[in-house]
Amino acid sequence: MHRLFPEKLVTIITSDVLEDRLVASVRNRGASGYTILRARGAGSSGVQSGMLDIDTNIKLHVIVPPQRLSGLLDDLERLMHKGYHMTVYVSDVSVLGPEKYETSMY
Amino acid sequence: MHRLFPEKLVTIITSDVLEDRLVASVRNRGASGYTILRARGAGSSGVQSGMLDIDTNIKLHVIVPPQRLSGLLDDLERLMHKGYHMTVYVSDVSVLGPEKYETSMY
Amino acid sequence: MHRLFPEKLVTIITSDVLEDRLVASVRNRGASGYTILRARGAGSSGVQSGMLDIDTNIKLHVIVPPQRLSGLLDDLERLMHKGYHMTVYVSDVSVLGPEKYETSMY
Amino acid sequence: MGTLSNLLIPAVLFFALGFLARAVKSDLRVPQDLAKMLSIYLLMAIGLHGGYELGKAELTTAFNAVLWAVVLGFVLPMVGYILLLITRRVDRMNAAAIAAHYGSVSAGTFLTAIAYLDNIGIEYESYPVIMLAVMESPAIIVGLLLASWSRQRLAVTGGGNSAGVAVMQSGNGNGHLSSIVREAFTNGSVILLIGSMLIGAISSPGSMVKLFPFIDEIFMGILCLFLFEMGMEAARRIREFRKVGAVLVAFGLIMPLIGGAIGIAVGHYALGLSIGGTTLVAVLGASASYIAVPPAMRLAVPEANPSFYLTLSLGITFPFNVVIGIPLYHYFAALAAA
Amino acid sequence: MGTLSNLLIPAVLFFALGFLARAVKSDLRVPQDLAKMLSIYLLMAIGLHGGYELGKAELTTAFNAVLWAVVLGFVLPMVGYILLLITRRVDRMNAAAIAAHYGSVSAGTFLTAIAYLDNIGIEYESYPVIMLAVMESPAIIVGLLLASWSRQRLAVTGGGNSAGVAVMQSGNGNGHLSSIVREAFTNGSVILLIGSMLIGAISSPGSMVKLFPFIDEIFMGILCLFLFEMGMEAARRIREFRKVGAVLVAFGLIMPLIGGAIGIAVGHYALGLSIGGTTLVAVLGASASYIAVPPAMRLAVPEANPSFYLTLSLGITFPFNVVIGIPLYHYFAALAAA
Amino acid sequence: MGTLSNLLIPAVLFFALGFLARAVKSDLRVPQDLAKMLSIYLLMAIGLHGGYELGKAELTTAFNAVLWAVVLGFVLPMVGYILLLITRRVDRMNAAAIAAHYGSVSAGTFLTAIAYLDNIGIEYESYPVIMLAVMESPAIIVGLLLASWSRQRLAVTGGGNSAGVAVMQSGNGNGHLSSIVREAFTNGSVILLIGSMLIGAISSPGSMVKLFPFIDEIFMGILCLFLFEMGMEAARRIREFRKVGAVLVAFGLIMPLIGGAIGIAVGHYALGLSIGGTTLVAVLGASASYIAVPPAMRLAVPEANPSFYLTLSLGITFPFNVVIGIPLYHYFAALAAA
Ligand SMILES: Nc1ncnc2c1ncn2[C@@H]1O[C@H](COP(=O)(O)O)[C@@H](O)[C@H]1O
Ligand SMILES: Nc1ncnc2c1ncn2[C@@H]1O[C@H](COP(=O)(O)O)[C@@H](O)[C@H]1O
Ligand SMILES: Nc1ncnc2c1ncn2[C@@H]1O[C@H](COP(=O)(O)O)[C@@H](O)[C@H]1O
Ligand code: NA
Ligand code: NA
Ligand code: NA
Repeated sequence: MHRLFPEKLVTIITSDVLEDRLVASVRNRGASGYTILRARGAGSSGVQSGMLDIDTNIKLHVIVPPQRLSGLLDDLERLMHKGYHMTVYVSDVSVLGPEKYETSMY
Repeated sequence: MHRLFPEKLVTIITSDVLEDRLVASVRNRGASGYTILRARGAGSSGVQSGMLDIDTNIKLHVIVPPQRLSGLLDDLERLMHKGYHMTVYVSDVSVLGPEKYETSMY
Repeated sequence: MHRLFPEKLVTIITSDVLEDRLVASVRNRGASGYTILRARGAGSSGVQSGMLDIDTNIKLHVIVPPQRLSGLLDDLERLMHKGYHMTVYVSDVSVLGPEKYETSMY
Repeated sequence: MGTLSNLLIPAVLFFALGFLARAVKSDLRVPQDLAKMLSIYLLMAIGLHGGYELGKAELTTAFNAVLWAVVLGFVLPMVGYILLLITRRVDRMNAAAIAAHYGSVSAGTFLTAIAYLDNIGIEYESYPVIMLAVMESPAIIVGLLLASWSRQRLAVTGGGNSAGVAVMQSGNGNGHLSSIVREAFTNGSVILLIGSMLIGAISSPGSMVKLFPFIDEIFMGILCLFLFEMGMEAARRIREFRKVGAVLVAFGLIMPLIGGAIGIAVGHYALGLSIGGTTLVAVLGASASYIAVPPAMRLAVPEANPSFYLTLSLGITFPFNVVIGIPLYHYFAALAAA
Repeated sequence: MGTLSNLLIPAVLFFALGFLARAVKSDLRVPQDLAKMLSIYLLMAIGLHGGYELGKAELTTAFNAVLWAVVLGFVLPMVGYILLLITRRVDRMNAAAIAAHYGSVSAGTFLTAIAYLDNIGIEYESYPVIMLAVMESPAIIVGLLLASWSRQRLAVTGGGNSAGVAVMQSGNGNGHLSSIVREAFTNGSVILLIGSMLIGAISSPGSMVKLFPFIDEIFMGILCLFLFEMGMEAARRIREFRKVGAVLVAFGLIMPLIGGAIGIAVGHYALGLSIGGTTLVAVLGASASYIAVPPAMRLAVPEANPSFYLTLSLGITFPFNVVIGIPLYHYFAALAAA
Repeated sequence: MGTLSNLLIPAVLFFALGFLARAVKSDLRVPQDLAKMLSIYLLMAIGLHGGYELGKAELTTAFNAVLWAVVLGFVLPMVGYILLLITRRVDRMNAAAIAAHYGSVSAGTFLTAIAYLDNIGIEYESYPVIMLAVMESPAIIVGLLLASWSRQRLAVTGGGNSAGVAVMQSGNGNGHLSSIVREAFTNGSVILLIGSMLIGAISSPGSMVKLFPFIDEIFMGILCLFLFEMGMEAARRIREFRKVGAVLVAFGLIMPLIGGAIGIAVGHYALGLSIGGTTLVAVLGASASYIAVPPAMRLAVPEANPSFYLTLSLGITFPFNVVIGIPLYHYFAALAAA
């Protein structure tokens, strides 16, 4: 379909204490926006029931043009190396209105 | 895997004031259902903290058979042209039980 | 990108009364973790407004290595045959740190 | 008949307001968890209060009340099941799931009845509160038994598409019945209600007094807020009545009348309660669950369509009881006493 | 001028605490739905209380108050719209959307004013509560009319990029105005507030008494919690003032002064209220909506940038009114009365 | 020893009920944000109340209390750290993170102790409330310092896989310590608690009186609800004790006894408090944080496993204190006074 354009969707699942850092990184890497959902779950760092401030996860989505993907992944890898537990994956999506994702957040 | 069948997954992220319109459009376009998650985020229309009624986002998912995709995208494009701020993307998914997505909501 | 590795992302949308069963199945099938979001929506079993305990959905995500996908899908198919209403789809994602998804939850 | 005075209780008026708000398609957005939180509060408050009162109650009558609650919880779903099969509008699985709701009770309706009695200054005993707590479980059990039995019948006659699979599932584990019973008694609202009653009964009176501002004084306000939201939910559900069909809607209006009549008999003749107490037992008989039973049915009777039982209990029977049923049962309770 | 005593009311102090918490980038995580729930409570409580008082009020004055509320709701947005166009910092669509907020009211500011008056022992009439309920809708309607008219002008002059499309849309349905009016009156907070007022007015006094612990006694505590959160939100918004620009910030400070002055005139001269009542009408004039109007504008005026109206009403005007405005309006109301 | 009477306080009984509900795998679904909201309420209420009382308190004793709170906050984590290293069951990073929790306090445990004392009619001073507010921050700081120091040691000895990276990070910014201190003092619950205390202290008594129904009268009911949920969370966590291992579980039982003993010494000998006050200081020493410290550790000590510190503080120490610890500390406080 001519009106759909390929972009990269980065998804990060981690504890909500990391939110400010992740948002800062997303801003710095020139993303045009981001979306956050509240989540719970389980993994190597145990159960995150989401009932208390101390065990709530977030799921963060960022759509970035392919050429900006690498910088963002660098930041995320650095956090993971420091010991933060995160689930990070990239998927291919086709967006309506690709120009939206070119301008970074003011 | 023989039991997985390709469908299109449309995702829309926008302010929750648009919910009723989007749901109406999804129904009219013959989708078999939809799923809504509450979200927050930031983008060209500023920060949506999700704390107040006035700045809460939703994330709407609709699985549609490929042939019904186009009509739904038409509606979404029309809304965007009117000035509504929306993030819209399409991804490829493989569903279990594809017949489910053929029958539209009653 | 050399650091991204392909995995399968299974997404399940259904009533939250099934949560315990789904989590048990995900654990048994050797997944390394799972993520749950709260959702609402509509489909063949009517509107799930999410306002009451009785009509709230969940959206469950599990990343599994491709070789473990099949067993999980078997479980899900079995539940669907019993009559449970579920939306299940699989997508391709590329993860950072693939070793994380090899070790099952303890 | 006091219908008018019933309609001028804030609790009922807020129910109507919520209903209206949704009916005019207002954009009122209520936080998703508000109703859930309010209902936890209501169960806790009603339990504590009931338990505290029961500490002072007669043991024989209390025991009798429990007994009759169990009887009601077992008998009403069977009546409902048979009635539903007679209508021939739903299959056996749906009939079982719907019927279970009518053997259980709606705390919201019960509390509205209390507000109604309080408003017109009519006394009532505390035994119906125990009955409220007790009635959830038997109805769930009967519902699951009816479903299980229907599943077997369908498997034999070959009706129902997914039934064959289902019966195999339920047949090959002899822990099945025990797990049904277990589920019925570990049901969240049952635990919270019965637990709060116990706490109310065994806590020192001095420590209970400290709880009264929370469980007593702000109670009516919170009930109003809860009924406001339930009004919205009822309006959302009533829209689906067309899917349900006129015959089922009629069932949703007749079944509470039957349950109410049986309740009056039990309250007045079997338990010898006052007019107020009898009215409350009638409400227990008449009301249909929308908190404890639906999740149990969804889990254990996946073949049934949730739209049916939710529309009936929440969209038809609940508003009927709140607006018309309560004053009606009161009227007949007074008649029985006279 | 009482500013100091204003700052020592817990409600205002909690607003400041919330503001500070965000300003020092505290990691305080407040549940997303808390403010929404508290604001439902506040609207319900203020409505019930106001309705109860109004049951005893004079009909002529009540009617006059409604009339003047409508006038304020129509006039203030027009004043705001013209002022904004004069600044030349926003286009017509944004001007319309922003202006609508200033014709409506902020319940949080109104309640802080009540806490302020209560604290210094000043009496006030109950009429301003009806005005609060009435003022939401006209402002929304004027806002939408201004936007619609601006859209047509932009289409004619060819200004605005998406305007051409928009006007086609709004032009080709003559049910347009009626749908605007409908939306304004089925607005969630309007329904809840007016509905609660009606319930407060028609409920039997005996049943209302049972609600007082909920709507009266715990009210101030809940207001504190609400203002705490709104302080956090204001601090979040004020950070964006640079995007908004100095001229718009100035508008956000001057417009409440204009609205306050008009409010004093209406309260004192037109309605003949006491100092307390006049202060409250001034606050109605001065405050800008951040509950009912923003969603209406977002839906009906998508061309306007929400950052603008939210930053102005929530980040600039709201804190200004709470901290400086209220004692100021009170001072001038006293002056007018002297 | 009053254990029995302790167990008959509704607050403790609700904790037990929550624990039981989860233990029998009840399907009770509690809204995700309920505990968070209740804990905001509790911090606000306890702060306002404490601040109001402190307005009347002696300055010297208050100052002493603050001083000793800081001492406790610094000393207890070090004791814990050394103990944990002796067990050889966790590495230094985990030891630092766990230890920090025991230098801080649990408001839930503190409030249960107050309910306990109230119930048996024992008076207590208001100083422990300031200590509660003060103790959060030092423990966080010590925890981060211990972690930082351990990280350096690990880097030198080459132990720990990710430690090398971590130390580079923390080494190359000399604003590091200041940012640790900043984080400790802008911690959300610290700000809310200390802010509410200040507001309680400086607000006019007249305006505070209006808050009492909210912060005082409904307090016990809300505490019950909160402990009900915390009982569920404790039960969820205690299941993971096997992962934690018997030695760590023993630490989770012994460390509160040590902290309680030190607390009794401080309360009785250093501050000269009454039996009630001493009991409360003992509870401060004995309890482990599960609100303020875990997020701080998760952020600043990512190498530590959250399962360890959450299971210990929430699953082991918290229930121990609520059920056994409080009457025990009271018993020894009485002994010390005799
Ligand atoms: N295999 C998985 N599939 C989906 N989500 C996961 C998976 N593993 C971990 N997560 C999510 O990522 C969070 C952090 O995981 P972990 O770092 O393994 O503790 C968990 O709480 C889950 O929400
Ligand atoms: N690049 C992006 N990635 C993910 N979500 C986005 C992105 N841009 C915008 N959004 C989401 O879409 C909403 C509307 O975006 P906007 O129209 O740019 O204001 C935002 O509030 C975000 O939740
Ligand atoms: N076509 C669809 N697209 C997205 N979500 C769906 C779709 N159909 C169903 N769902 C979701 O799956 C849930 C169960 O669907 P159903 O089994 O059709 O009742 C619904 O409540 C929706 O949340
Ligand atoms: Na019944
Ligand atoms: Na105004
Ligand atoms: Na401690």
